[in-house]
Amino acid sequence: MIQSIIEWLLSPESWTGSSGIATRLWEHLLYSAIVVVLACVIAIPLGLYIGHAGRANWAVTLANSARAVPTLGLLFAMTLVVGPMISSELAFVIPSIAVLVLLAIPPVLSGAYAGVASVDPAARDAARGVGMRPLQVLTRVEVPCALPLLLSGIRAATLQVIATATIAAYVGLGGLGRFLIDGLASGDYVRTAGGALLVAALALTVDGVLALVERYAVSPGLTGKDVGDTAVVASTT
Amino acid sequence: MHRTSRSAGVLALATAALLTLTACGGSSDPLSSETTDDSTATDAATDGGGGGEEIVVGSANFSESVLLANIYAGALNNAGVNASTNTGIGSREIYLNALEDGSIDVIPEYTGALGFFYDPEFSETDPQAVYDVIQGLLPEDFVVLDRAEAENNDSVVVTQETAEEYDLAAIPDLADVAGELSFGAPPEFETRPQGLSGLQETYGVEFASFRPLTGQALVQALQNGQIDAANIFSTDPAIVVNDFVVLEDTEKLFGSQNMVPLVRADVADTVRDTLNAVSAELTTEQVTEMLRQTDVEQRNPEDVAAEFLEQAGL
Amino acid sequence: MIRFDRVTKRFPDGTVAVDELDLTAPTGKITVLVGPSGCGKTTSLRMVNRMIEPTSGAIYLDGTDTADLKAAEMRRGIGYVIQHAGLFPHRTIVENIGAVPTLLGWDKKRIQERSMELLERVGLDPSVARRYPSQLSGGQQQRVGVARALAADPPVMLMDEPFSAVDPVVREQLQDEFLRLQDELDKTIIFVTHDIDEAIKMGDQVAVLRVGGRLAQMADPAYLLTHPADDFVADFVGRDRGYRALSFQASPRLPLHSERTLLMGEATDRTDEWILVVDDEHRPQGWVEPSRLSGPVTEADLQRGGTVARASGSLRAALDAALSAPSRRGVIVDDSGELIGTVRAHEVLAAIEDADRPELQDDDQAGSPAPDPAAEHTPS
Amino acid sequence: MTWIQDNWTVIFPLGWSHAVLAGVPLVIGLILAIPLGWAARRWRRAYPVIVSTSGLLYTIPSLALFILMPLILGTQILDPVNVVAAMTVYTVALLVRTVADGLGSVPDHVQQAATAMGYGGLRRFLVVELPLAIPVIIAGLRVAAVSNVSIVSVASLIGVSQLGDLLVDGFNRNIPGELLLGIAACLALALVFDVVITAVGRALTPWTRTARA
Repeated sequence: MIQSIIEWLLSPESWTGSSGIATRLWEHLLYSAIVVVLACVIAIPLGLYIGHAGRANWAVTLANSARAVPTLGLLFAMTLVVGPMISSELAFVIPSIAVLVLLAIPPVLSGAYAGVASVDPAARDAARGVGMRPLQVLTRVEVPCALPLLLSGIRAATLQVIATATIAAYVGLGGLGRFLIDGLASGDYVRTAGGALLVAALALTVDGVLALVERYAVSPGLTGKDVGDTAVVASTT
Repeated sequence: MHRTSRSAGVLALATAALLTLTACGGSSDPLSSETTDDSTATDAATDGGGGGEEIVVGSANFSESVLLANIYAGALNNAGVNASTNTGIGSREIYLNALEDGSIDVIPEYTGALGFFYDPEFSETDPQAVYDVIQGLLPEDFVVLDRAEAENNDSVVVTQETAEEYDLAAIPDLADVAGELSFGAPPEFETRPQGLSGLQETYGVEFASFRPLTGQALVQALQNGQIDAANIFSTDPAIVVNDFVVLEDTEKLFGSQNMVPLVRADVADTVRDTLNAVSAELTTEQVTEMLRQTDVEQRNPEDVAAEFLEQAGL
Repeated sequence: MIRFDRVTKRFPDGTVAVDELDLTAPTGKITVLVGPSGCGKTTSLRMVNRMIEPTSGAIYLDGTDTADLKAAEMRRGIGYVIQHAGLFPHRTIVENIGAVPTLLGWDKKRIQERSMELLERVGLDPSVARRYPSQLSGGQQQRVGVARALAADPPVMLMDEPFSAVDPVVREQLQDEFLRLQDELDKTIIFVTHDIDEAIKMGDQVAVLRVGGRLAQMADPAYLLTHPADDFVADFVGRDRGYRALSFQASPRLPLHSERTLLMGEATDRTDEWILVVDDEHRPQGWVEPSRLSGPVTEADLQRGGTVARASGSLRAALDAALSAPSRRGVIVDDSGELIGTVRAHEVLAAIEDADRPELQDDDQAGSPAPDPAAEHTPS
Repeated sequence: MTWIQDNWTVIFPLGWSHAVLAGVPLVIGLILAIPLGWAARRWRRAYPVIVSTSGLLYTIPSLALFILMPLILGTQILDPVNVVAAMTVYTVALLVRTVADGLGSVPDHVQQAATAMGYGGLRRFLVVELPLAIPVIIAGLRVAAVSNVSIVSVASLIGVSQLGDLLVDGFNRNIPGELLLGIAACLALALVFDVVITAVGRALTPWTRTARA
């Protein structure tokens, strides 16, 4: 079994072609990137606003309880409802992307919210006191200080999206999930296991890259010596 | 850095092993009770009764298979054999494994499909010949009972508009135009011998792209034009409802697909008489009508099966 | 000069934090706002740089109504120091100090030079420049906070309990250093504290506020201690105020007695009396009891319990020197620390009795709003 | 919607299976996570290793884990044990970090006081540290419960029956009512789990209530 998986992973034929690993990997990465970017575009401003203004906390609660909605059900519902409205190839992509965005919003939102809310009130007060305008307070003090929590929220969301995008293959999305779903349908466990390994490897790689980004983006003044605290799981959010 | 990652790996393995062990041991109790509860619950609709080993009837993940499983189980229960269903298991590749390992005892099958499954070179098309040949192909512990007259074949369908646009009536008509068309089917169609490769070898039909889809997504995609042709079962009421055109399988690529109960040899004697009686009653028209009731009228497959059995006196 | 003109702040929930406050903080002086929690002192301070907008009334900054200024730009011209320093945790110490100059668009080199200059000015080692706030102690952070407020050399500073989050020893150091700094800088400062001792120490004038944001009394510290306007102020100023008021009364010419001294390392034959030990420059080192001495005086023999008062210091210091000395003879030194003589407690008390108490001002009736001494003294 | 009227009672047997498949792993996962979390606190170097390993387990797609479990465990492919084992892996992955952080949240002075009073290692852990870590652990358990209820529905794709069947069947037969019922039942179940866990947590930590009152 393990040997066949390695053979499958190493064989050039599995990598090439429109349903080869290279294409699937690229699709997976592309979809995940689109999803995370969309989720960030929606959730970061919202989270920053909620954390900054200390208002509309219910939105965070709402987003968090939305995590209980079964992804599979949401995926099916979205496909049945949204699918017929779109006549192009996008009909396979948009419902899945939409569901994954919904999935990615809660961690990013709570990350952004908790990040801003955790900014030392004295620092925020001082920022106004030295004469920063509201936008300057946000961009020069609140966002940089919120960065550790915000980025860990984004990392958690990214991991979740990469892992969950596989299920979307059931409703026709491309990506590495195809190996799982198609492997399952045709009883080809080698493809399934190989696909799972690829997904995990992709998740780890992306997480590693994000960890590097975090290291460069976050001021050492905030991380201090707590280097061990950089690996983040969804549970923190 | 190096050392940390290696020890992390070792620890991951150890953790996984530990989990695995405890998960097995620790959970056996609640689960066995869960299984019983589940099956009695599914039985509740049919008048379960009779003693002996419980027979589990499995099904694939499409409506007709679920319906047939309910008919089989209902008939067995009516005949005093304790039977339950485990429906929606998945594709043939999966449920045959389940039959093999004893998770299920009976599964509704199709003659030609079994032939193709066990012999990629399988070439019989005549219903009786197919039935006869597969007897010899099956693994030792599997037995097929009598085949029904009812048949549900794989089919290639297109929308009315596509049929008109390209002047399509039979699969060979696709040969020249398939290069411009996309094709949708359940994922396993891509690798099955009578799937994409069969279409190409038998008819020289090679589609521009393949889109793996199941269930409603497949029907919807064809309807909305995201795919141009689809592999849908010939008994699927969606064909009638949506006015799809079934392209004639002139070369009998999909062979004969009579409905047939595939059972484990160890339960064959218990279920033979009852299920043979069911197969004797099943016609394609009846199955199509029952599927219309479950999929279009959204009736419960259990109820539809019970009605059929009552009418048939089973 | 900062002038509050009938300033009221009513919060949305109906509580009145500041009620019709009239108050002037004179140029170049430290005006302390002190009072129990809920007296509106911080609210009053924060209304100056419009961190909080007044509900009614106006605050004038050198004659200009602050409501007419753009809040953010105005704040850049007002130094602001708060309790927990409020340093930006993601910026280095120099970047923190350079915050306002950066906002003002100074060029980088100038910001850098100015920041380093201030770092030294507030008593920090230049090596901390590249560190982050979390790597500094509370006291150090507070110094950075002061440096940041001074960076653009604003004429006005607002200080909100700047030293209350550090331990007493460090607090005293910071207070002393800040007073020294203020001597050079002559900023116009409003200083908020809940600690009456700090108020008395730091303030050129002290405004005592009562709960509900009403001014109870405004006076210079000595006057406040000797003439509390009412029970509330008296109670707030607290016990020992008679004794503490002595801090503000310079010693008159006290009858000094010459003291027999012993140099370090010398031996003596006398056995009965305490002897003062001095160093080569005649600076007092401590007392010794000759009966316990078995040879030349060493460090270990010294009894260091007594305090030392300057001749130019306060009566309080002189009295304390007398009370704390084991010989009961208070050691008095000149400004360079050289011994000039000793004084006895009863002699200090006699001097106190002869001295004048600060005079009661005519219009200062208990319970009525305090007059504005600053308005009389400072032409604006 | 007539489908719901005619068939809504199916949610009970399916919901019960769902609850078992999601709930049993919570219990096993917690039992496993406590010693692991303790180890992560006890040995400083173990913390990053344990935490990143559990993070790594969480990146395995649920579907893949379900499919591959029979190969790892040697179980039958339709055996619910596969799902329970896979869900246990996720639960542990989520809870180890929570337990470690929860134990870390116990104030130093409390631990020192306990040690000074003569509580030994294991006893101190069971009597002092673990109870004080309960609020944090409960919070983690709530996240794990919600996540489990959602993930378990995927098991329908491998033929293990629970509320996810309603999703798959509703989708395949185009019965929006059935799909909706499945989603609603999952949400309701998640809510039940949340309420139960919160109640248990509250019962176990009476001191937090008096503190708040």
